[in-house]
Amino acid sequence: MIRFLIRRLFTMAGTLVVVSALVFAIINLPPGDFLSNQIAELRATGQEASIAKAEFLRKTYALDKSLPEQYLIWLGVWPGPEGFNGLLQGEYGWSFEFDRPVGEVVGETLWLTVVVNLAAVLFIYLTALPLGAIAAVKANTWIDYLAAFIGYIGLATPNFLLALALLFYGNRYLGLPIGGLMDPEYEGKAMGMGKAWSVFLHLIVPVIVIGTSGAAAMVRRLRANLLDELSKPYVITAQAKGVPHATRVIRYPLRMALNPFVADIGNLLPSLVSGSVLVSVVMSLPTIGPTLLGALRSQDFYLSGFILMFVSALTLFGMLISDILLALLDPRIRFSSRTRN
Amino acid sequence: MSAPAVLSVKDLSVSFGAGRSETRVVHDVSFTLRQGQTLALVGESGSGKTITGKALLGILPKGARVTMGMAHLVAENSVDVSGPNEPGPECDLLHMTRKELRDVRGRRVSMIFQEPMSSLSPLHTLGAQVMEAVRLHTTHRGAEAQARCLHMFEEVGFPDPRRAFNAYPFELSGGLRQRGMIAMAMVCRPQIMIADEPTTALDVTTQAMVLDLINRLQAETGMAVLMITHDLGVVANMASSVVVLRKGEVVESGPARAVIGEPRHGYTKALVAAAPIIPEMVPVKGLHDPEITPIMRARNLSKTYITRGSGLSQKTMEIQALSDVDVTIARGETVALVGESGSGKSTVANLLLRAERPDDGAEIEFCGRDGLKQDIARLEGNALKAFRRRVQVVFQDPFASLSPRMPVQDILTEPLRIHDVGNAAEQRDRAVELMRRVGLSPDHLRRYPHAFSGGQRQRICIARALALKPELILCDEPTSALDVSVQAQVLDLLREVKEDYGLSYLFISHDLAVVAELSDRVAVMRRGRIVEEGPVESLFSNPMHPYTKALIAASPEPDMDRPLDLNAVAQGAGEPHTWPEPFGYVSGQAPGMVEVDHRHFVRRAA
Amino acid sequence: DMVETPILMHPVGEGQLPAVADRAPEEPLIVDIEGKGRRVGQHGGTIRTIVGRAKDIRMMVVYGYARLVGYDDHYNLVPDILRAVDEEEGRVFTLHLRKGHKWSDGHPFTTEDIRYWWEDVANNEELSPGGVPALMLVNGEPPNVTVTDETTIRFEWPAANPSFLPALAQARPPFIYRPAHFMKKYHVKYGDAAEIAAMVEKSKVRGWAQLHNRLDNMYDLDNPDLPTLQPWMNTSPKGAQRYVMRRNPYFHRFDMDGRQLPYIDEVDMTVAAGGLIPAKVNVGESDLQARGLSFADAPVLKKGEEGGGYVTHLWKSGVASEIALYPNLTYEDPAWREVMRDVRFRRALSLAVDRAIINKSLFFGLAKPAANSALPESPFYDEANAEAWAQFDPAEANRLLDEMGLDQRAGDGTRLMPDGRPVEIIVETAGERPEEADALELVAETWRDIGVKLIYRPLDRDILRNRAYAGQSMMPVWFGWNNGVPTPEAAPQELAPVDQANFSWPRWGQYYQTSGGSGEEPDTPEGKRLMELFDQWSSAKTDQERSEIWKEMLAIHADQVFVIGLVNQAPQPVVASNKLRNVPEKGLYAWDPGAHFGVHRMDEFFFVK
Amino acid sequence: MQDHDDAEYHYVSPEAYDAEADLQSLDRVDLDAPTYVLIWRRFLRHRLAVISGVYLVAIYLALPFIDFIAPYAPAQRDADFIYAPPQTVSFLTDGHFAVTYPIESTIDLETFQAKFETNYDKPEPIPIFANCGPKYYLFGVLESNLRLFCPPEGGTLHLMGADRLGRDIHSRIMHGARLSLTVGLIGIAISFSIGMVLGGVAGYFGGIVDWFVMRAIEIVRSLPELPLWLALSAAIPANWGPVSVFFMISIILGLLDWPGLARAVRSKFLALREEDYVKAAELMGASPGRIIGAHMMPNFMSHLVASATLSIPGMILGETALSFLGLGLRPPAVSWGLMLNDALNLTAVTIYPWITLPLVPVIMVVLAFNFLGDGLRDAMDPYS
Ligand SMILES: Nc1ncnc2c1ncn2[C@@H]1O[C@H](COP(=O)(O)OP(=O)(O)OP(=O)(O)O)[C@@H](O)[C@H]1O
Ligand SMILES: Nc1ncnc2c1ncn2[C@@H]1O[C@H](COP(=O)(O)OP(=O)(O)OP(=O)(O)O)[C@@H](O)[C@H]1O
Ligand SMILES: [Mg+2]
Ligand SMILES: [Mg+2]
Repeated sequence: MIRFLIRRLFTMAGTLVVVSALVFAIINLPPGDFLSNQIAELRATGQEASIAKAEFLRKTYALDKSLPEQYLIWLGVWPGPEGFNGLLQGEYGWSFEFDRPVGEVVGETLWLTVVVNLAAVLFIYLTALPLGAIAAVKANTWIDYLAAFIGYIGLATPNFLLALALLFYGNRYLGLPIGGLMDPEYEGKAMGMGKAWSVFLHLIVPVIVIGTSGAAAMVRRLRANLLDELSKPYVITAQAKGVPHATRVIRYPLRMALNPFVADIGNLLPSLVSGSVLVSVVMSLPTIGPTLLGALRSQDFYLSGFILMFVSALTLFGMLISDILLALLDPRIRFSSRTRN
Repeated sequence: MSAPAVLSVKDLSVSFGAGRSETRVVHDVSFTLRQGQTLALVGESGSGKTITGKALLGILPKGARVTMGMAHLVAENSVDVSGPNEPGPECDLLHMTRKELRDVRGRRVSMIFQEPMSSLSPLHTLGAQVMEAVRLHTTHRGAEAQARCLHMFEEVGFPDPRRAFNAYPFELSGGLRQRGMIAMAMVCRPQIMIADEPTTALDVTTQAMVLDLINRLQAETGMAVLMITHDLGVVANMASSVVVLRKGEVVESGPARAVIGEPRHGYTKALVAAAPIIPEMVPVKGLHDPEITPIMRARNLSKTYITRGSGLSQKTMEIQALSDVDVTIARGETVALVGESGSGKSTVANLLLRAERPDDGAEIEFCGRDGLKQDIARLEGNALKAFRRRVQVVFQDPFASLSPRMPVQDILTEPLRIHDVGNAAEQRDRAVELMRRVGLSPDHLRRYPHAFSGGQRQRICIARALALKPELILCDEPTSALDVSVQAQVLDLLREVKEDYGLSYLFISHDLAVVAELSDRVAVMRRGRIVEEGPVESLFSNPMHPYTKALIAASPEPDMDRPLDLNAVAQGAGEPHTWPEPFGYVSGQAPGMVEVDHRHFVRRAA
Repeated sequence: DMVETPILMHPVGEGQLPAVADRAPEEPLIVDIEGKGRRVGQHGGTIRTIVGRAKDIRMMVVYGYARLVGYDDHYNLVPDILRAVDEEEGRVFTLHLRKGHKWSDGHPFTTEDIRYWWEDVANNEELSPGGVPALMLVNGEPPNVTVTDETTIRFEWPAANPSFLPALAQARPPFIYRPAHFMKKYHVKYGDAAEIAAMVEKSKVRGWAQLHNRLDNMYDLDNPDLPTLQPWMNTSPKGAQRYVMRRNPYFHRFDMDGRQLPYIDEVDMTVAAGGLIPAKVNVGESDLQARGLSFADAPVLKKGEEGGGYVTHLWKSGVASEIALYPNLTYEDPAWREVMRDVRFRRALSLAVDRAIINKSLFFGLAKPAANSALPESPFYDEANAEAWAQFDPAEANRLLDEMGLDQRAGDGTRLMPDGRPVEIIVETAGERPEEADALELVAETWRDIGVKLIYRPLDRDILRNRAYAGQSMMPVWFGWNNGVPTPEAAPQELAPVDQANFSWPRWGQYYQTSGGSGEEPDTPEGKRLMELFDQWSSAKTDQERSEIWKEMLAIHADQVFVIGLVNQAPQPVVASNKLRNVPEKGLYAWDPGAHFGVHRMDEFFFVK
Repeated sequence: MQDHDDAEYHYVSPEAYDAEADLQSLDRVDLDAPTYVLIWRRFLRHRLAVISGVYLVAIYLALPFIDFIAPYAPAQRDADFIYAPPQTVSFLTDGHFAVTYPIESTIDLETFQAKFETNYDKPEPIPIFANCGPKYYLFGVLESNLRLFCPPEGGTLHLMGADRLGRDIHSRIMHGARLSLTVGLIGIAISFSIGMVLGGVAGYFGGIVDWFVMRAIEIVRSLPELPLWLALSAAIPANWGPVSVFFMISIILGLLDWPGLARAVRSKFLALREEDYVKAAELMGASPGRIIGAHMMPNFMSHLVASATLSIPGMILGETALSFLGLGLRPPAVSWGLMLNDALNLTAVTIYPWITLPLVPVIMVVLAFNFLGDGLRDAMDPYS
């Protein structure tokens, strides 16, 4: 177990290094950088007075160095103008756009991101499980087709259009709030009933929007997996034992068919984080998504770099977690040893 | 003499589909199950045995339905203290509501299946699965229920019931799993148990023990057993009456002694005739010394597999699949390797085929018709290809060995194309010839493997192996997936083509009876070692090693007068260190091979 | 006799705040509200408004529009924070502060605050590594700054600096004053070294200069502790979704009844995605909104009026052209540059635009089809300029192009350049406005008929700009001149090749901005003439002279079609709560001059009960 | 009849048994046909899949003739009919096959909405097989302006209304199908090629190759796509036409989409490798190429086909998300994603809901591909 973890962590670290280089390369692909752009913008709008500040930051953050040098400084394996202070030293850098340390900018959005995505995961599981099970048990009946139809409407409607329509009509007919994650007056307040309720109301539409496509896909996969499982001999054994129909489906094959999803939890989270960027932007959710898009657009290099590295690490970590989870949940994997040449 | 009837089935018919596409798979089947007795349902694969059993429990697969008949189950005469207040009433199994059926299933009629691995849920412990039956049908809960399970486990012969209770199915060997299934079926003391080929997937030795267990339990509880099987040997050992099915219809039925002893219908006769038996006296075949004209000679074959656990247990483990095995096959000879599952038979074949590499120190020499000796470990490129042409293989499972997307013609010409033999027309002619040779109509060349029955497919596999006119064919359990009747035909075929083509065989099997018919020499394997080896006559007339004896004793024979000798089985089938002197392995060290008769070797202390 | 603001009565009573008379400057700015045709209002209330990103809370500084000098509603420059300005020969400026004027924290606002900025910020190499702002330099020379007393300071340049006062009145002004008493704590020259070091450590910045720079963003309004002179001050820390702007109790404007402005106690700025703003406005979540709304939203806004409790006004956009194409005279490809510089080409392109259809399709005919030119509100408005080369006349366009020598055509009817390449124009856009794409689609259609192919390409704003600076942009599309209502004292920098951000001639502008360091010198007669005129304007002494210069420049532009404007005076929806008063029904929605709501004096808006 | 109540009764069926005939008879004669026939038969059983298949085939066959089928050209617009609502059509009225009723447009400056009045008193016959509208080139050569049906003389025929520039939505949906239904396939082709090759190699050879492929998969999967898109928008040369840009984007979409498939192929190959028939081929001396191509791939087809059909919706919709980032198609090209992007404002959603009509074909096609995929998978599975 320990050895397995250590080995996996080592490969993960290696992968992360490669990813970091790629991330750095990609965010530096578009010409220019935040500060030169800002200087240009200031110049364009005749704001000479503020240019001085930008010039100042450029030097401080080594943006005048060559790209490879910047990369190494960012990683923290090369001394910058102020010595070694990169990711490895726990220095996430400075967000020029927000004029605050990256850690501070991201910190607030992180937990909200987690809340939104956990809620979406919950939604996906809560809707996909019964729907998928019904679709499989009633395979190729109108119920199955109806489930497919509803799911595919969710899948085939662009998220942001769905978001806009749901927000507007949700507000008009159900009084749901538009945008944001809580009523403004709760901001910065401690969590209480009122705030929790407000957050809940605000979450409804985003979660549906982010979740539908995931849920639809999961319904299809669950259905397929379950169909496979339903014809397995052990289900017939249970039947021969006199186990009632519903129990039979739920206790045995459903649990089996669930394995892939359990394995997916780790994968789902990061993919939701990156997949929900556009939705978050459209719906004005204070999550990491809009911050990332904004940072990429304005080439706020430290900020986007950190978020991207974070998401990548999350994905890799998710894969690790899903391996472990799967092993914990499936006794066959937990105890058996597979043979390899 | 005749015990009271428990279940009488009358004119049971089952169909798949409806309307124009309706196919009847069970046709007017009638039989009576009697208390404390076993009725055997025999017949080749696909004859409708399983469907009949499932129909009785109302667990037919999708699309199947009972079109006619009744199954009259008599009322229970006593009731379990923990069960429902009233004994189950008299009823017709084929005409019940779902709810009533659920009450019957598992409590009054239970069923066990052929595949113990896949018939148990892999995610639940054995205990949980058995407990479920207890909870469903009795008032026992908690500790009480558990005690009942543990008691059952003990009864079915788990050495450590508590461990079994907490074990997951994959942690148990096949025999233990099947015991678990039996425990599950028996835990509610049913009136009837339907056993659908309960031992087909098991080793002969394990099979013997499981059959014995069923017999014992039946004697204790007086329950009636419907035993579904295609093995007349099993029938002879278990059943008091027999129903022979063919294509869904009863061709012969009656008391076991009558049906098996003096079969009257052509099909039953063929079945009985086909059942392999270990001959009392094997006729002496010409004795040759394999060392003079060997075609394949292997020395010191060892194979260690390094396994790495997946998931969390990343411990590496070494599995010694083979240790110091010597095999020599003479030209024109059939050498048989016997032994239970996992004893290393396939590994030997893989090494000889160079599908895998042996551990260092092994030598494998191939000596072809051209007289050239080749170290097969060194073969590369064209030489290797030439070697592949001369040595062919036939696998156990005829369904898995043929690519489902290739018509038979392509399958048969594929080796020719690989080796660039002849032009397209010649290849087609060769395919026609091969089809004829294995007894199939060349008209079927355009067909796909699905269309063929198991026996026919195995013939195609043999034809494919013959396509390149090889010198040596390795047959890895070529008949163990087939019905007995078909098995006999395939064995005949193998014998014939051997003569025609001057072949040599390495024949792998776990069934001594099969081996006895075909081979010249036999090597018995156990735990990666050959424990006894010798000419077939000598070995069968005078088996020395306890393990060999166990194998012979465990082979059920279609003869009502030769019941299984369970003592011999128990003695030989245990771990090597439990073998009596001088055969036992002392502190893991195996004794050497000793020649006890002419070319008859036994592993024992000198 | 001043009236105490109700909301402040409590703190005043408690002694936390001086009474209104003590808070006001000795000579407050008294506004004749009724004289402007408005109603005198009452105190109280919160205006809710929505911004697209947290950064946009700076709009409060724009809307508040308290400047040293600012434009009034007729676009005249008048003193505002300053009591008066004396200007001599256009080069000596004496600024007179209001005696007793205080920062929002109650500390006096004096000439020390201006001096601190000039000597310790602008001239501090660490805080301003790029040197003093260009605005403060005339021919490279900084001014001579003399502090006479607490309320008088003099800037004296060797030559005229006509941009100085207009710059101070901009929507985004160059704050030439800083709250010295507050900032000195963070300045090495004044502050305690150990304390500064501790603060640097705490806020994770890299040195005192960065800390100082971070804290004194007068424009960004992101530091709630930083004292301000604006009508409302930010009270929320960075990173929130809602920002509460509270009234500045020391604000210097009063109505004639002695009520301190602003009437409105609080402005609530909520951050929401741009796409949601119409929806939120529609359900009544905003009391005053123009930002984030476009004409395409007008029907929805109208429809929601009743439920949302607001009215929708349509103002006019104050830019010289709502959508304008900029043929790049300094494009990197020499052959193309030749073509672009040919006035016949630009005229032909302009003639081949069907402005009426564009107006009808995009703005329901509510805008004006016109060239890029001064709006009727400007003293320089000239109908001839607005209509120059702005009729739809494909025949004439074809004739001009043929005459130019672009008379060869490819198989699909596209004209060919002399070197055989097709006349294919790549129009780059920041892609931030859907109308742009629609308009270009319509333009592409009519251009195709004269054999010119238009390819439309959205880019990120920054990338577009970088490409333009490098001479790689062929014909970007943007707004017309920002300043659609030029006045004599406004600098005509958008009309002359002095700025690389002007897509007509980025490389000429670069040349000017880098004093010849990079870019190219203007080498067409018109370019040179515009340059000359700009220089003349810079040294002009009277408005008369400046007006003449402006007129000539505008005429040159109209004739030369440097910028192909499509329509102007586009309708801009402005939503105001039913209860909000003094919001003009018609108005110009302009950035500079105008500061959006700024010139309309948001501090005079009020709620009726 | 048998008397089974008698335990000693020995019943023998009167029917005879012939071992020779038994050997020759086929087991399941219903399966005795070439694969394609079997697949076809099984496919036909899946009713919804058949309907979907017919629908898709019809659409694809219609693509080359869109110019002929659609009553308007995609860019054809009429400023008088901005935001015109869907028009009414009646059939077999007044002696004509189909008539429509003219609409009058006014602009309401109170509400800023376009207002339309339908004049039901003046039915206008819809010309069938008539010449109208701009000329088009059928197959790029045949110049024509013959159309299946046309707007009435001097009138309009907006079956699904008109958009904000007065273009016919119905015709644009039809023209949009051309790009939406074709270019995305490039991406699928690419992702499939890469996925199959890499997954196949990893699965077949295992070991170090497998290790590297798995790491590559991990890296690609953990690399967020967003920055890549933004970088690309800057990197694609400016003078590329919209279709080439879209083409490029599809390629990149494909370049990023392969890991899922590669993993599937790999695991499937790991399993297939152990199949006896593969082992048999190996022991016959077949080369790896032959084994993969002739023995493994055919048995993997059902999975491939199913995944392919399932990725199509993603490709159609992927473009929409990219358009949102300013990266997708742009005018004058027409695609469903582009049209949906136009619908992304409150005005469209609440006041002119017909702007969102392009959703309908997207959903239909996605559903059709899904059902087709289901049907194909079932049909191609040899064991079903
Ligand atoms: N799910 C099914 N769908 C269609 N046909 C089926 C199905 N299950 C069984 N059959 C058919 O019903 C017939 C009887 O099958 P059954 O399983 O009872 O045979 P069996 O005698 O048990 O054979 P085996 O010895 O192979 O288990 C066979 O012809 C088989 O093809
Ligand atoms: N690839 C492998 N990796 C690890 N262990 C293996 C491998 N192949 C076989 N073994 C182990 O080697 C031993 C011998 O296996 P082998 O397949 O030769 O047995 P067998 O006698 O052919 O059994 P069966 O009758 O079940 O086919 C078994 O314990 C098996 O688990
Ligand atoms: Mg069976
Ligand atoms: Mg084996």
